[in-house]
Amino acid sequence: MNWQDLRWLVPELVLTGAAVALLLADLMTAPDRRRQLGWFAVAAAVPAAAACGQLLAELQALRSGGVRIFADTYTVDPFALYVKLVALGAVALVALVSLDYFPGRTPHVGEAFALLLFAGVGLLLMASASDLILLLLSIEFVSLSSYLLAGFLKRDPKSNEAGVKYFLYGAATTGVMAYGFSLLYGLAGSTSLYDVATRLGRAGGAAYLAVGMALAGFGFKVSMVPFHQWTPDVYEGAPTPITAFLSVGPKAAGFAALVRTLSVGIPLEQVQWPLLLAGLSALTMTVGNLLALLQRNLKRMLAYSSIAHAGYVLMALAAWKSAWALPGLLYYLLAYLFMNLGAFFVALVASEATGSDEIPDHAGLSQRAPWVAAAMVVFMLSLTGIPPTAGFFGKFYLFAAAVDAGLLWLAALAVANSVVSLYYYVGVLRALYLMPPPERTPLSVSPALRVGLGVALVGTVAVGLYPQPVVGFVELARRLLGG
Amino acid sequence: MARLAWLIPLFPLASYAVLIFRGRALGDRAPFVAIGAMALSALVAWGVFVEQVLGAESFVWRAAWAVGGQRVITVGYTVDHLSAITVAMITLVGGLIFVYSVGYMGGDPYTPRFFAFLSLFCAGMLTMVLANSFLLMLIGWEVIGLCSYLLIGFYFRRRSANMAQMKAFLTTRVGDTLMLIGIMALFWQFGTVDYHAVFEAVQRGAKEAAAVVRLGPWEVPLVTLTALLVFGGPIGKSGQFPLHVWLPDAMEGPTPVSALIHAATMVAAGVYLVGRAYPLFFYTPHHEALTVVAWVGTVTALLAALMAVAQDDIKRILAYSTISQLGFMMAGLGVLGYTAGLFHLLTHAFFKALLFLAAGSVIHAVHTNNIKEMGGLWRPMPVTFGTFLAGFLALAGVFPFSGFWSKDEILLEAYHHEPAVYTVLTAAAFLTALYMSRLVAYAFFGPYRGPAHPEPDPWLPEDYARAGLYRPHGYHGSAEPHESPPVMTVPLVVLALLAFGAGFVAVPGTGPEGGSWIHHFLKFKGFEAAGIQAPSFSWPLALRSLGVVLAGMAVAWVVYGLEWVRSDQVRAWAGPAYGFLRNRMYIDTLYGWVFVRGGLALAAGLWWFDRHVVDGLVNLVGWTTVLTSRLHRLVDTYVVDGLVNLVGWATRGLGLLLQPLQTGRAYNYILVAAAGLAVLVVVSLWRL
Amino acid sequence: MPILTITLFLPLLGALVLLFLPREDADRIRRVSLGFALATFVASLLILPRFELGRREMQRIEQAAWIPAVGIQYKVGVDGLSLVLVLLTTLLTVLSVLYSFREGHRVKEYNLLFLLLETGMLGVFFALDFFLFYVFWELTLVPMYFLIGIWGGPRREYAAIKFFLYTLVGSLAMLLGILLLYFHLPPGQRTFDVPEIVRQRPLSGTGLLAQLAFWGFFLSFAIKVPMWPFHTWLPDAHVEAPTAGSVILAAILLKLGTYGFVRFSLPLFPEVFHQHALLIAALAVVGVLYGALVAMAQTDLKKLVAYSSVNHMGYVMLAVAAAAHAYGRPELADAAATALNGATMEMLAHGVITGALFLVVGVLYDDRTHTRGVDDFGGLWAVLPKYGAVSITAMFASLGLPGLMGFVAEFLIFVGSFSIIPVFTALAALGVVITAAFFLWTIQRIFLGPTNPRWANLPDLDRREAWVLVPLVVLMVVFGVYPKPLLDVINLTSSQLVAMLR
Amino acid sequence: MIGLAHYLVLSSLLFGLGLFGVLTRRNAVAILMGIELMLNAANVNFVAFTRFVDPTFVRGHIAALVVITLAACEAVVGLALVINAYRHLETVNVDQVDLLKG
Amino acid sequence: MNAEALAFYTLAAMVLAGGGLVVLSRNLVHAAVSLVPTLLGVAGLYVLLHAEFVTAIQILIYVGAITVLILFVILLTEGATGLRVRQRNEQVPLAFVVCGALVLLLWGVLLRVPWGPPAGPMPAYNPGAVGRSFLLPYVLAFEVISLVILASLVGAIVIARREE
Repeated sequence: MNWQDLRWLVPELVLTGAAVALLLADLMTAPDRRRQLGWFAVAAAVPAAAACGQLLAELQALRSGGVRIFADTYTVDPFALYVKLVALGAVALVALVSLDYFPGRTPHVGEAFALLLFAGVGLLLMASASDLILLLLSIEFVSLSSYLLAGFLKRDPKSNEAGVKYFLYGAATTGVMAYGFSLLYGLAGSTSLYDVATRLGRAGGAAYLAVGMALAGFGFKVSMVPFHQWTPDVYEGAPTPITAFLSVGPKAAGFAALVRTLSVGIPLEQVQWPLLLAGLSALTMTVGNLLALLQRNLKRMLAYSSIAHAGYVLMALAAWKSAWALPGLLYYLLAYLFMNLGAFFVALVASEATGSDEIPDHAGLSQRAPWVAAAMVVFMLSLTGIPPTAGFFGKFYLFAAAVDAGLLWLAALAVANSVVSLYYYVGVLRALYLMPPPERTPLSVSPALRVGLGVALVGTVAVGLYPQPVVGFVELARRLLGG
Repeated sequence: MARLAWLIPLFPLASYAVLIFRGRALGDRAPFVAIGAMALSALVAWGVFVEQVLGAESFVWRAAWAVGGQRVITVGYTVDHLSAITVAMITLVGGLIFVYSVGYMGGDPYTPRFFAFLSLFCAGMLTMVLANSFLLMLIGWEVIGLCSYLLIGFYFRRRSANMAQMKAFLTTRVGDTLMLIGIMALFWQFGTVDYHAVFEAVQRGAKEAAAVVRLGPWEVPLVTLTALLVFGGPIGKSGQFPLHVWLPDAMEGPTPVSALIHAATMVAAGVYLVGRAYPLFFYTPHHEALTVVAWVGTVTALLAALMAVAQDDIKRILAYSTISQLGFMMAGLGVLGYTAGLFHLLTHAFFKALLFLAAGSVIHAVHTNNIKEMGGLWRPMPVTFGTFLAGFLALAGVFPFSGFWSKDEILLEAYHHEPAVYTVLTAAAFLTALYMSRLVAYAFFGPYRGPAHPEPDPWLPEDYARAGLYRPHGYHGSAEPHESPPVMTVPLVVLALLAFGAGFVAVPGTGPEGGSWIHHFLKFKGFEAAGIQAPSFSWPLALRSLGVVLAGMAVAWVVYGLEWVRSDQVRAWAGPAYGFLRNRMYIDTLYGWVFVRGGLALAAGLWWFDRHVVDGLVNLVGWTTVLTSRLHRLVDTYVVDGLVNLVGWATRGLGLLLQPLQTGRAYNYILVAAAGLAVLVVVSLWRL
Repeated sequence: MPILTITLFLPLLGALVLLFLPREDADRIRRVSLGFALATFVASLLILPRFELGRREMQRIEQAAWIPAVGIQYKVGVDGLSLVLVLLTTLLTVLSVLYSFREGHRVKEYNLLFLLLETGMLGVFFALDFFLFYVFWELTLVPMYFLIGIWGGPRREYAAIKFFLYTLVGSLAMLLGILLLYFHLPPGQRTFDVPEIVRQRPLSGTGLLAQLAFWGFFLSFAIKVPMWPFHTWLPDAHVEAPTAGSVILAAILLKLGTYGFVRFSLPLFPEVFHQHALLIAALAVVGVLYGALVAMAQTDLKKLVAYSSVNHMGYVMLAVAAAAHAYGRPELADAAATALNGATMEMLAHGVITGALFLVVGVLYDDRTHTRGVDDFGGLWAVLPKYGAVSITAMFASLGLPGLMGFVAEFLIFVGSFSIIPVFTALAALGVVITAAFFLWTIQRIFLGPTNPRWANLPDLDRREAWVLVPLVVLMVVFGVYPKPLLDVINLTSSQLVAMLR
Repeated sequence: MIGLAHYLVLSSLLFGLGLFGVLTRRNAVAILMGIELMLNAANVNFVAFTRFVDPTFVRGHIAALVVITLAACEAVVGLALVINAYRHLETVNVDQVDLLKG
Repeated sequence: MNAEALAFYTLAAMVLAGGGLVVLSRNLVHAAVSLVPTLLGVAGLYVLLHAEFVTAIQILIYVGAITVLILFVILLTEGATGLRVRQRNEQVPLAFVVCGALVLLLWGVLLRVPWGPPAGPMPAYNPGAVGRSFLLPYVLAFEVISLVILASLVGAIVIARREE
């Protein structure tokens, strides 16, 4: 191996270094000043992102669709870099809003941020891993850190429960996925996706079985029906910033891994996975929406809505033969990053104010914090898919892909689901605007949180109003190596 | 002069605008604005008329009003003999009635509004007469309808008035709609609604075989159908059977209104239109459209006359007689008596207006409409009596009053072209003489049976009380009948003269080659082409009809004047027939049930349908599902009903089916996942 | 000078300005928003001198790249149809804002939403790019939701969400339709440019996909119009919405539907439309009669006016259906054009008249009687002569009295449609009687008869209300007496469409 | 002669057993044990496949080693969470911790 | 019935029996203890498959570390794991059906695959092979593993530490 390859790993290395450094710094920082460590975490994401940009530039310069390093186990291509950027965005924003969250709730602030960064590293690896072993490893890396983060508030029983459940469910699905991978390995005689693609001959039904079992793992990560049920419980129980992180980071990386595995590793003539995923997508979006409709708890509602959105994103894989599919998916990941993080941030503000996550308890927030409420309007509309927001253009993209691929029924179903979703998203706005506030004292929002909200808001609107740059990017990023 | 014809409707319109916006400021001076405007337009109108008499060419002016693709729809005005003589009549009668109204309405707080509406009416009427196309005609037509609506309900606090005005507008609207459809049909066939274009097209069309429309069993020539649809308008406006019901009730309005609108002009608009659109009717195969017109008119003439016999309200009697006379006109036009019909229109305008105004003067004096409460009025109010008498004789058609000539023309035509019509009309003429004599006998002869102290109307509004008036029966405190002020009587006299003399234009020899002037002036060009000769005046026929009239008077005189036979005996003897007539042959009652009640019922039914079926489909679905019970429990702050229930309840229901899976126990979840996986694989293998 | 873009975004700018005004300073906020509304109106008037009466196609096109990667651009323009509707929009917004000076509750948000709404509506009329169009189309929903939901009547929340859901269903269906069109353009030249798509007309013929796309559009527009039986959101929305909201809703938002039919459904799917024209005409006729009859059964003034809208929009749809039925029959071209002119005229007339009617109701309800029960009144004409005059004029205009705007529209629709689908038209014409019936009855119950002592001393129209109402009345009369100038503009588009339909 | 099939049958049985344990146990730790069995089953596959399909570069072994390590980490993390939960909830029975559901 | 077969079957029996106990035993301590034979059996199978290095790690980590850890925790959480406590949940039948189905599925599919014969005798085993491939293609994996361990340990310590 040549050390040159390491330069493709700069983002991962930066983040890892930051994490380790954080741990060390934590030891040397007085408990009351540990809040500063958060800034460190936020800061770490920036050079990492910069590095991603740099690598992208290099790829452009090389006119190459990407590079495979470490004997094809690791692939760095625009696709991966795009997802890494999204993941880093998630890490940074979440770290930002966590600044004022963890201090005061736990003494182990440093560890919290370190774990966040480790999870981030895991995400970066997932985006690039092109080898079953590495995939398993990186997914597990993310999962383990997430379990810990979900259960990080030791004194909060909900957090504990969330941690345990998340762990049990995750571990079980990991077991299934590992078994599935072993089968793939056996059928192909290799763990590298590129080899799997070429050698998955004569597999027949076994291939379906293997893919199915593997899907259990990915499905768990992106909370796809029927591997979704942990989502609401964990989202509700986990510390809100962590929930926000789980709803975008692992999801984005999970989709990246799924896309890479299927598109690179599983040739269509072996397994009709688009068909398979069309069904799953339909199921996922419907179940998610129907259950979201019943929720009164904001975090829980958002959990189900995130399931629904997983369903929309899966449309892209179902409509794989359309040129719009992958760009749509990638665009949606970014849009979802902004709008969903934003929604969770508002939830954070609201629960700080009212000490509850029940939607009716947020009545009249528009009177107490007009800007926050206004932001929530944007996020909710975006999640519903009303222009001119990022969410709308994302949906537009995905619907277009579905129509293009001739999946009118799926598109129609998605439409129906969007209408249903309007119902509960607007339900939130209804509480914020149409209902009288119990008290009129203006809310104070911590500056960090303000910045976080601001970024999410600007992102949602800007990406929605002028998608051209992003569209250009995703058009570039859809050239994923070997896909 | 004809180029100025557009001014004729404009003056009243201007006065309308002034009165509407500055009326209250003008106060008592308001009427004079209106009268002045009328005077001006009368000036122009008569100028135009005289010009036509002196043989000026007819004149048409058009301007684009609307466009559709390449087509242009125009508005404009036509000046020819017909329109000229009609506007002359309208402005004259109108002006007189305006003057009369000053006295009649004196002190009414809403006088400005009254004159405003009257002016608007005249504007509309004149527009309608001068119009060059069905479109503009329709506009004027509807405007006068509106004014009639507003003026019938002028005493807008009185429920009966409100009912009457609505009845009037809606009933006529039915006819108007038919006419509108007719106009659509015209546009469809000829791509225009301009009179001349249409008529030429019809004339041309008459030569080829007419296109036919299937209506159930019958095949109707398209042009006939169109003509009849258009005729729907006149049926409504001119109170022809079966749409005559509104006119008697319209008497709720102030008497001048009844005189101008519901006797002299508006109701005649229908007749005028038939005259104006004569080619459309004439050029139908075998003039069949005209035959229909004739019979509608005839039937109306008879029925109305019959009903008039059994009424006691002086204005109602006159109203029915108006209907009946309009029937005469229609019949006249229908039996190819183009000139006759229109001529009767003119004379009738004079004497009927006269009768109404005189009646108004009577009412003004005795504060009641009921002829049974009058009597012996010839002594206290000689002028009124004299003028009324003139009107009566004219209407009854006694030589040499104008009515005699015009009615005789009609009968003459009928006798030649449609004998059956002739017989019926003769009967109607007999009845006319009968009920008018009855009216005169009751009102002017015998002892005065009036109430000593008339009760103020229950609807009496506070501000009328403040004005110290009990309108419409202007109560001046004294119970004794007395003559009306000159401002009212002078117009009466003038009209009386007209009612007497207007007929002489029909005297043979007044026109070229032995014909009468009117025949020369108002003739339908189509007749010569079709070789139809207008029959010339014949004495035997005239005498016969005169005889009939006198007979009618005699009978009336026997019963009501000399009372050899007491009227209540007659009533007892007539029995059900009397009740039948008195109750307007129950036609109004029938309509009341079928259309009013029926319509409202239908409306209510549909409203229920809308709320419960169209909107509530979902709820129905909801109710029929077992879920509903649980749903009601779980309906949280988000639930809204209606369509949203469709989304809400149905989906919510499905959600509820799924929710139990969300137990909160990890191993349940994993089981679901495992099972799901199994199913997933099986399904996908299935597809292999 | 990009006058269209300026007109389009002035209100938005206004909204942004309001955003930074202190919410306490209500008067300032009101004045500012009125200022922007007026400015927008003026701007829209400035389009007129630049509008060439000669040209039938789109004019004053202003465009800019937006998302070239997928063939989306910012492109706006006007033709006869959109021009008049734009003017209607800007005018009515001014009046609504002016009327809303009375609104004291959360003034800032209120005016902000109104201006936002105006941009949305203008955008729909201006947009020449399907994507842009869709964006604005959806943009109109949100402010309306809040306007109804926050400032509405007792059941506002129900009405608001109902309105939102109904319309969203439709618009998403339309989105799929748009995508279908887009993907049936040849791969090289895929674009959302409306004139281009109309020119190429993918999905011509009556294939399955064409059908699907057509019905997608249809659903969206039919719900907006609203056509029977998609109308049930309308009464609720109208009744609950604040007065100005009802005005905008009735006067403009409903027109979005008919506008869509004329602008898109006709030229894009002539064959399919032709195929279903009679069905749609039938629905329209049902709407006409049904709306009128149900209106007669109403005791709530707002509901009554709302159902009269169903009735009037029925006439519009009748004309459109007629035009569609005339597809492929050149001899009917002029009739079709007449019908379309009538349809457009009716859109305007209904906008002006029904706008006025809702204002009239509001004037009575909001500040005076706080009841809308038709039977709670009586004899008001004696108490409120000016008000009575205005209301009665509006009602007569609405029942199609000649000399007022409504008649012109109905006359053209009737004569035009009758030449194409006589039976339906004749049936629809009967609606005129019913309309007359319920309006007269209403007039009688409110203004005539004995004065109800409760209202013995209500104040007559004040200056502001007069300023709001008089312009509308003037319009009714002016264009009722001499519609030609308006029709000359409208006729451009109609002739253009008809030419396409040959 | 023992072939690949034998190993596959065995591993699948082991997998099934493990899953059964996961599904039927109340106790979190017991569930964890089930998971360990599943992972072992996977490992058996990996190693067996190495022997029969991919003897030269022994990727399967690497995989097995990775899985074993991950198993260890899972055990550590999981048990930590369980212990902590036990401290605050006085139970490790999954069906007794259900604040979060619905 | 050669030695290999004999060894295989015994080991298989051991594995399955142990596994059965792990899953079914009412007493968690027993269950945990019976992990040992299972894991050892698996280790034995590795031997049969010429994966000595894996065997070593298996014994070290699994038998050595994990099992002990599990036992330790079981004892710690005595209160919940005592014999008096019901250990089996209510979904046994369903679980049985599902697991059975999956196993049958696995058989039905896997046994249909035409697996080739064993690719010749395994080359003389040298731990170097593993080491090399760990260094060459899987160096990244190797590094990541260490990170994973680090993260889990740190987190686990934080979580498991008793707060005072």
